[in-house]
Amino acid sequence: MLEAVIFFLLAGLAVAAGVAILLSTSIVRMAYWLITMLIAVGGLYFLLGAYFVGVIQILVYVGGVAVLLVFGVMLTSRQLAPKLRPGRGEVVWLALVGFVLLEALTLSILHTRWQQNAMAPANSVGEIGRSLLGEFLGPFELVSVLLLVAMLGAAYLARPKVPTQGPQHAKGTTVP
Amino acid sequence: MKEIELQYRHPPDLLDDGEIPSDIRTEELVLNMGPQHPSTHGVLRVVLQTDGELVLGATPYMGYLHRCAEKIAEKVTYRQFTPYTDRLDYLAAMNNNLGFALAVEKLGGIEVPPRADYLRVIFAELNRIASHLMATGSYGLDMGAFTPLVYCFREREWIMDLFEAACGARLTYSYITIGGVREDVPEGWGDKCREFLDYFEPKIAEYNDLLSFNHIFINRTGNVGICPPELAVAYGLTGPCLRGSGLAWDLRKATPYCRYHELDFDIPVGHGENGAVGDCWDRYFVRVQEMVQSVRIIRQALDKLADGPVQAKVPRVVKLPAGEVYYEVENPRGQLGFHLVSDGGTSPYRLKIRGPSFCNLSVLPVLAPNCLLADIAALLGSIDVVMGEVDR
Amino acid sequence: MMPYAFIIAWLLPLVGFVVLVFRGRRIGEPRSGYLAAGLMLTAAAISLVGATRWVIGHPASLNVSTPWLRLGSQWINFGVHIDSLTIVMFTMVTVVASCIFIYSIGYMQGDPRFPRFFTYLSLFGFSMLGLILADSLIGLFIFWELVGLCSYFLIGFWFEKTSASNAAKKAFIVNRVGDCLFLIGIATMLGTTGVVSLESVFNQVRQGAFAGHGGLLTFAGICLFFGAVGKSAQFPLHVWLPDAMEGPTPVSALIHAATMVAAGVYLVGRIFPLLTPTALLFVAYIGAITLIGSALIAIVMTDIKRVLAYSTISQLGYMILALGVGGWAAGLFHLITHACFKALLFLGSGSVIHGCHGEQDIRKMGQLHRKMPITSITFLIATLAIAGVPLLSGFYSKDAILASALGFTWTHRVHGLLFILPAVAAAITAFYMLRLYLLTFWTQARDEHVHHHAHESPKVMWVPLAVLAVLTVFIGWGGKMPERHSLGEGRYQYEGGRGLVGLIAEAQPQWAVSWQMQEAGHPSVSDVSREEADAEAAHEEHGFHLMAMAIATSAMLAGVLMAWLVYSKELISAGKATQVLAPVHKLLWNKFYFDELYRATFVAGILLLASFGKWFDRVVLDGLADGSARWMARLAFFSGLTLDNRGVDGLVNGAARLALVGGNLVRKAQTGRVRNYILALTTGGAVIVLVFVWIW
Amino acid sequence: MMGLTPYLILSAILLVLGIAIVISKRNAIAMLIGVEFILNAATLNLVAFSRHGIGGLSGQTAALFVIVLAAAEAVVALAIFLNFYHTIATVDIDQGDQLKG
Amino acid sequence: MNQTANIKPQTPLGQAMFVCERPKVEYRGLSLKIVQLATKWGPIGIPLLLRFAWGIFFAALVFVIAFVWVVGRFINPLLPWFVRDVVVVVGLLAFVSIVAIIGIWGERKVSGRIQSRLGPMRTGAWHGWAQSLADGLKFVQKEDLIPQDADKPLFRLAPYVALVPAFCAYLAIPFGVGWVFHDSDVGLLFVLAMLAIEVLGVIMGGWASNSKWSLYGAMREGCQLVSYEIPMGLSLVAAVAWLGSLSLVELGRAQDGGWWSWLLFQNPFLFAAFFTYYIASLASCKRSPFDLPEGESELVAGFHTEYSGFRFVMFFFAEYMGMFAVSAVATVIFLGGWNSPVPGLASPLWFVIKSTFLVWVQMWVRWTLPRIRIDQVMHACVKYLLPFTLLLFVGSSLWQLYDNPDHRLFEGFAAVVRFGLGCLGLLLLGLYFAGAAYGFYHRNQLVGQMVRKHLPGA
Repeated sequence: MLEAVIFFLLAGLAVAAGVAILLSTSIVRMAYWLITMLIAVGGLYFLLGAYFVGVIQILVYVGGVAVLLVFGVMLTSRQLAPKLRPGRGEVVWLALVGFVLLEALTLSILHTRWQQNAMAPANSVGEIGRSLLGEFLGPFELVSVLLLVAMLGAAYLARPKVPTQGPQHAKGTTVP
Repeated sequence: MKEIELQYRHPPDLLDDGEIPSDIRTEELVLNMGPQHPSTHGVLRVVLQTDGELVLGATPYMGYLHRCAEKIAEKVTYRQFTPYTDRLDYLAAMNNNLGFALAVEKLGGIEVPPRADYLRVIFAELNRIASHLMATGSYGLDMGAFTPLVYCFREREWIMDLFEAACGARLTYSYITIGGVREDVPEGWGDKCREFLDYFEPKIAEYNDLLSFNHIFINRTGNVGICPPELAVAYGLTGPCLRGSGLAWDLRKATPYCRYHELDFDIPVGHGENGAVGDCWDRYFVRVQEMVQSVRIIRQALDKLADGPVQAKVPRVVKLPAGEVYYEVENPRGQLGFHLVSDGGTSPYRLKIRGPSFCNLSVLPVLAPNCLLADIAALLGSIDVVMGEVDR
Repeated sequence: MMPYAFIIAWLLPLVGFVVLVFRGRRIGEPRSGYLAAGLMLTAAAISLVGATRWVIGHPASLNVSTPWLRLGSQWINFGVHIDSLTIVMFTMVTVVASCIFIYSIGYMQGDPRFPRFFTYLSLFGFSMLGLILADSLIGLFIFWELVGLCSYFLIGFWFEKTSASNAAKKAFIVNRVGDCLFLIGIATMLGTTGVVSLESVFNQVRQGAFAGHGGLLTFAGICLFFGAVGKSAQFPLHVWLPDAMEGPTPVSALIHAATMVAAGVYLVGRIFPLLTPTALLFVAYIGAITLIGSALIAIVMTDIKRVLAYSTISQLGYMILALGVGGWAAGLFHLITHACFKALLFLGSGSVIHGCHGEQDIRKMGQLHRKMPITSITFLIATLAIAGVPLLSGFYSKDAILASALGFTWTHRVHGLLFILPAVAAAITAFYMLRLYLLTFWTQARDEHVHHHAHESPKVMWVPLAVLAVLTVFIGWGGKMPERHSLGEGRYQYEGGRGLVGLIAEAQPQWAVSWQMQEAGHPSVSDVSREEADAEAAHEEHGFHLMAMAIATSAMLAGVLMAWLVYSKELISAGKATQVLAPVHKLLWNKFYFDELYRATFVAGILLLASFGKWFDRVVLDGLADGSARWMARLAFFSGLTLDNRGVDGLVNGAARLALVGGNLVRKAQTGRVRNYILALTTGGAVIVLVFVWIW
Repeated sequence: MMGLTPYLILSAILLVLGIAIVISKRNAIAMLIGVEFILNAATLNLVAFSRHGIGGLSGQTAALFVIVLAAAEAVVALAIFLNFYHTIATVDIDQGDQLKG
Repeated sequence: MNQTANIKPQTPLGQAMFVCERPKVEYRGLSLKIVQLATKWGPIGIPLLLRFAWGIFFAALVFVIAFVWVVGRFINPLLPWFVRDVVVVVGLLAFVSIVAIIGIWGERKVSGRIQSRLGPMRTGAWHGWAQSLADGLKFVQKEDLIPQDADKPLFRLAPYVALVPAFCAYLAIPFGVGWVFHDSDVGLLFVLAMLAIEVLGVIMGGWASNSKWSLYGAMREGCQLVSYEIPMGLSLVAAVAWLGSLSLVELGRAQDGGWWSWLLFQNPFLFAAFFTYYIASLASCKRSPFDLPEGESELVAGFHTEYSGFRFVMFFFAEYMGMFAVSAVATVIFLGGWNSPVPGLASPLWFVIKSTFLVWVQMWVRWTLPRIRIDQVMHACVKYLLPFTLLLFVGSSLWQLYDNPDHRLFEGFAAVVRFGLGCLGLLLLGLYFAGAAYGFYHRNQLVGQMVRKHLPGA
C-alpha cells in the first residue's frame, strides 16, 4: 500500500515538473523543475528496486547533466532576456497532437496483456557489473569510445573562438 | 610601451538583424567593486568589465574619502594643519607629519635639533614597519589566508603600544611637528623599542614561512600584475611598487633628509624569484625586506640618539616668508610630496600634497586587463593603496 | 397511230416556243409571228385530220402513258388520254389559237417586243394542249400551272404600265389561290386512292376507295372544283378577269375568252363522276351566283373589254351551272360555242380599239359601223349568238343548259332558283350585249376625235374575224342530245346523239358516284334517295326541252327590246335610269365592291399578316438574330477576351502560377525552424501509433 | 503489489510532456530539457520491464547505457548551443533558420 | 526629541542637513515571535539556563543515548517497521545537528587557536561552548531579507535543497555494525549522489539572489563540482574495487582486522587514493583552498551574500553536515570506520573519533592555506588529480590482480609493503602528536607572552 502511495507521489511530482516546465517561461525555473523530475524518477527507480540505476541516475543526471544545463542557462541568460513564447497556432496543434499520441499510447498500454511473470528479486550491483562486462561488453566498449569522441567534440566545439591572451602569468604555472 | 587599449566590444543589439560580427564575446558583465568591498582597503570603487572570470578593464573611482585637506590648509595656520597630515595616510601618520614638518622647515629655514632628527627617523621607521605589517597582513587576507593577518597585527600592537607610550595616540599621532618633535620620549622607551626589535626580527622569517613562500600564495601572486620598470616610471609609481619592478629608488638614499644619510641601510628590490620582475609577489616581498631594513635603521638611530632639545625655537604662530617649496619624503607607500606656497601669512597660500597611493593606483587600469577576478584583489593588495592619501 | 399524231400536234407549239426563245430577237418582228402562226395552223390541221379519223373510227378512248417520275416506291406515269371530248377540245383550241395568232400579227405590229409576244403565245398553246391531253390530275395540274404562268406573262406583257403588272400579279395570285385548293384536292385523291391516272382513280372510287369517308370525297370534289373556280373566274375568285383586260386584246381573246378560262369547266367535266350530289349542288349554286352577278355588273360597264370580261364570267357561270345540275354535255357544248363567239367579240373589240387608236371607252365611240363595217357585222353576229338568237350556236347551247336546269329544278323543287336565275340572266345578257353593240356602232359618235380616226383594221386582222363568225354560225346546227338509259347499279347507257353535242356526249361518264355510295351501304351522300334519283333520271329527258326553249327566246327578246329602247330609240334615258337606280348603279359600278371587300379582308389581312410578319420578322427574328448576334458578339468577346485570355492563358499561366504557388506553399513548409520539423515528426508518429492502435 | 501498467502510463505521459516541451519551447536549453524528459521516459520503461521479470537484468544495464549516452548527448548539445549562441547572440532557436527554404 | 519643534538641523557651516527618516524596520515572521519571547522571558530565563547549562547539556546527551540504546535493544523487533525508521531518522537528525553545532563552535575555537587567539570564550561557561547556540539565536532573530527582484521561490528553496541532501547522505553511512538506516548495496554511490545534489542548492541560491557577485559564486561552485567529482569518485572506486562491494557496511566489516587491515594500508595506491579523495572532498564541501564559491575577499560572501537570518544558518548547517559526511565516508572506506586499530574493540565511538579527527584536519587546512584561484582549481583537479587517480585505480587493481596466492612472490612483497605502509601511517600520527605536544609545551613562546600579558583574562 505504501509503495502505491509513494509511486503516485513521485509520479505526480514528475508530471507536475513536466507541466510546470511547459507553463513557465523562465529558463532557470525550467532547469530546476527538470532536476525535480530527475530526482522523482530516481526515486521511482529505487521504488522499482533498481538501486544502482537510481543512484547512477542521480549521480550522472542530477550531478552532471543538470549542472551542465544550469551552466548553459547562466552563460546564456541575460538580465533582459525577452520572454520567448511559442506562437498560438503551434500551441493548439501541439496540444492536439499531444493528446492524440497520449491517447494512442495509453490505449495500447491498456489493451495489451503484459506477461506478468514473477517479480525479479531486487538484484545486487554485482550482477549488473557482471552483465555489463559479460553480456553487454560490446556496447560497453562502444559507449566508452563514444564518450571519448563526445568529449573531444564538445571540447573542440566549445573552444574559445577569440584567442584570449589569458592572464600573462597563466602560462606555465606549475603545481608541484 | 605596448599600447594596451581597452578592448571593449559593445554587445550586438538583440533585434538587429544585421550582419553579426563573427567573434562575439560571451555576455559582458560590468561589476562594481564598490566602495564597501573587503579587498579594496577603504573606500575605493573599481568598475570592472569582466567576461566571465576574465577582467577586461578596470577603472578606479575615487573621492569617497575626500576631506578637502588642501583647501582647509589655506584657512588653517601651519601648526593647526599637522593633525590633518596624520589623516592623509592614516597607516603612516608619522611619515606624513615628518614630510609636512620638513617642508615647512625648509621654507621657513628652521633648523631642527639632532635629537629631534633621530627621534623623527626612529618614529618614521617604526611607523613604516607598522604600515608594512598592515600591508602584508591584509594581502594575506586578500589571498584567503586569514592567519597571517592576525600574526602581523600581534606585532603591530606592540608598535602601537610604543607609539602610545611616546605620543599618547595609536593611529593619528601628530607627534612630529614643525621644528622637531612634540615632546620627548619617556625614558626606558628606547629599551622597550630594542626589546620589540629583538622580538620582531625572527617573526619576519615566520611570516615568510607562513605566507611568502607558501606555494599557493606564490601561485596566486607570481606572474600576476607584472609592471615592467618602464611602465612603473611612466605612471610615476614610487615606493615598494617602483622598487618591486626592479628600480632601486628610495628618497632616503636618493635625497636623504633628516640624517638618513648617516644611517646605513640598503634598498630591497624585486628580482622576480617567483615569476616575472615587477609582479605582485615582488612588490609584496620588497615590503617584507623593507621591514628588515627599517629594523636596522631604528637600531642605528637608537644607538645615535643623543640628548638635547627635541623642539627648535619656533614661534607659536609660524609665519613663513612668501615663497614656495616642494619637499618629498619616502613614505611607506612611496614619495609623499608637499608643495607649499606661502604668501607670508600665517597659513599657506596654497598647499598641494602629492599622494604616492594616488600615482600607484593609476597603474591599476593598465595592469588589470586580462587578469582574473581574484587577481584584481591580489593586484590591488600588492599596490597597497590607502584612500586617505588618494582622496586627500 | 392516232394518239401520236395528237402528241406531235401538241409538241409543235413547244418547238416554236423553244426556237423563238433562243432566236426570237434575231427572227425579228413579222417572221416570228409567221413562224408561230404557221406551227399553230399545222397543229390545227393535224387535229382536224385526227378528228375526222376519230369520228369515222369511233374508238372508245386511247391511252398512252410512259413512266415519268418515281415518288418513293411508286412510279408515276405521265400519259395521254384521248376520248371524244379531248378531240373536240383539241380541235377547238388549235383553230381558235391559229386565228388569234394570225390576228395578233396584225395587232401587235410595231410592238418592240413582238417576238417575245409570240414566244409566250406558243408556250400558251403548248401548255393548253398538254392540259387537254393529260390523263392524270398531276399531268393536268402541271399544264394548269403553265397556263396560269403564260396568262401572267401575257397580261403583264406591257409591264411598263403599272396597271398591267398589277393586273398580271392579281391574276396570278388569285389563280394560285384556286390552284392551292386544287392541289389539296389532288393530294387527297392521291392519298386515298393511291393512283394517279383518272381512269384508275375512277375504278378505285367505284371499288369503294372512299367507302368510309363520304364527306372526304365531297371535300375532295369541292377542292378540285375550286381549282376550276380560280381558273374560270367563278364567284369568289372572279375579280382577276376584268383586270386581265390590261393585256393586249388577242391575249384576252385567246386566254380570257376561249381557252384558259374554259380549262376550269373542262376540269369539272373530267372529274364529274367524282362529284358527289352535295358537291354538284355546290357547283350549281356557285355557277348561278356568278352568272347573275357578272351579268348585272356588265350592264353598267363603260369599257368595251370590261363588258366582254363580265359577259365571259356570266357565260362561264352558265357552263358551271349546267355541270352542277347534271347537264354534262350541255355545259361542255356551251363551252365550245362560247369560245368561238367570245373570241370573235374580243377580236372585234380589238380591231375597234386598234381602229380608235387605243380608245376603249364606249362612251366615246359611236357610229363606228360605217368606219369599220366588217368589224361591226362580225361583232353583230357574235352579239346575237351570245344573246341566244335561234339558229346561232349560242341559242342551241344556252337552250340545252336551261333545259337541264329546268329538269333538275323540276325534280328538286326546293332548288327553284337554279332555273330562275339563268332565265333572268339570259335576258340581262341580251340587254347588255346589245347595249354594247349599239353604243359602239350605232349611237351618235360621241367623240369626234375618236370617230374621225376610226378606220377599218387590215386584212390580217379581219380574216380571222370572218372565220370565227362563220364558225359561230354553223357549230350548233344538227346537234341533238342523246338519250340516257339506266343499266341499274348506277350505270347509264347513252345513244341517239347527233352533231357536235352528240360527239361530246359520247365521253359522258356512265356512272355516278352517288349511287355507288348508297350501294356500298353508306348513308346517302345526297339528300335524294336512290330510288327517287333513278325514277327522276328516267323520265326527265324530253318534256322540259321545249319548255326551256320557249322561256329562253322570250327572255332574249325582252332583253333586245329593252336595249333597243334605251339606247337606239332613247325612249328610256340611260342617265335617268342610272339616277333612279343610283344605289344599284353605284353597287354594280363598283362591281359589288368585291375588290374593296377582298382588299379589306384578304389584302388587308395579308398586309396585316405581312406587317405582323414584318414586325415579327423585325422584332422577333431580327431581335433574335440581332440578339443572337449580340450574344454571339458577346460570346465571341467573351470567348475572345475572357475565355481566351482567361481560359487558355489562364490555364497556361495558371499552371505556372500553380507551380509557383505550390512551390511557395511547400517552401513555407520548410521554415527552417527545428521546432516545426519536430512537430511534423510527432504528428506523423502520432498518426502511425493511432493506426496501430486501431489495428488491434 | 504495483502492476506494470502504471509505470508504462507514467512513462507515456513523460514522453508526451517531453515532446511537448521540445516543440513548444523556443529556448535551446529548454529543448535539451525536453530531450532529457524523453530519455527518462524511456529508461523508466526499461527499468519497469526488467523489474517485472521481462528481460531480466538487461533492462537495467540498458538503462545505464541510456543514462550515460544522455550525458554525452547533453554535453555535445550544449557545446553546439554555445557555438550557436556565440554566432547568433540570441537564445531563441527560431532565429537559427538560415536553412530556411 | 520634541516633534513639534520646527528647527531644521544644521551643520556647523550652516548648510541644511539632509535628514532621512530612519526606515522603521518591522520584524516579520518567526524572528518577530522569538524576539518577543526573548525580550519577555530573556532576562529571567537565560541566566538561569546558563547557570545550569552544563547540567542541561549532559542531561540531554544522556537522554539521547539512553533513548537510542533502549529503542535498539527492546522496542526494535516489536515495532511496526516504519516506527523504527522514524526513530532512527529522528536520532540521526539529532546527532547531525549536534555535530553541526559542535562543528561550528569547534571551527571558531580551532581557528582562534591557530591564529594565536582564544576564540569564543564568553558565551556559555567553558570556552564559550554556547557560541553556536548564540549564533543560531542571533541569526534566528535577524530579519531574513529577500533581495528585491530576486527569484523569490528559488531563493527560498535554495537553503533547503542544500540542507536536505546533506542530511540524506547520513542515511547510508554506517556508524556501527547495525547502526545504519538502510544498508543498501549502493550506499557509497548514494552518498556521492546526495553530495552532488547539494551543489545544485548552492547554484540555485547563487542565481536566485540576483546579484552579480553571488552569480560568480554559483558559477565557481559549478566549475568546482565538475572538476572535483571525478577524482573523488575514482579514488573511491579504487578502494571499492579492492573490496568488491559498494555497500559501506560491507566495506566496514572487511576492515575489521586491526589497523593494518584498513584499506589505507593495503597498497600504496590506495594510500595515495585516500589523500586524493581527501583533497577532492575538501573541494566538495567548499573548504579551505577550495572555498571559492564564498571567497570572502573577492566575492564578499559568494553565493550566500544576500542570505541572512535563518536561511544563512541552513547553508551553514549544510556545509558542516557535508564536512562530517565526507569525513565519515573517508573513515568508513579508508580508516576502517567503526573498527578500532586493535582488532576486536569495534564500536561507533571509533567511527566518531576518526571522523572528527578528519574534520579537524579540514579546519586546520582551512586556517592555514590561502585560497586557490578558480582556474588553478580546475587545473589541479582535471590536469593532475584526475590522471593521478586513474593511475591509482589501475595500479590498485593490478596490485589486487597479483596479490593472491598463485603469485607467491608478489604476495610476500605485498605483505611487506602493507606492513611498511602501516608503519608510515603510525609515523605520521606520531609526528602529528609530537608537533602538538611541542606546540603545547611552547605555547607561551609560540603564542607570545605579550598576548598573554596584553589580553585581559587570558
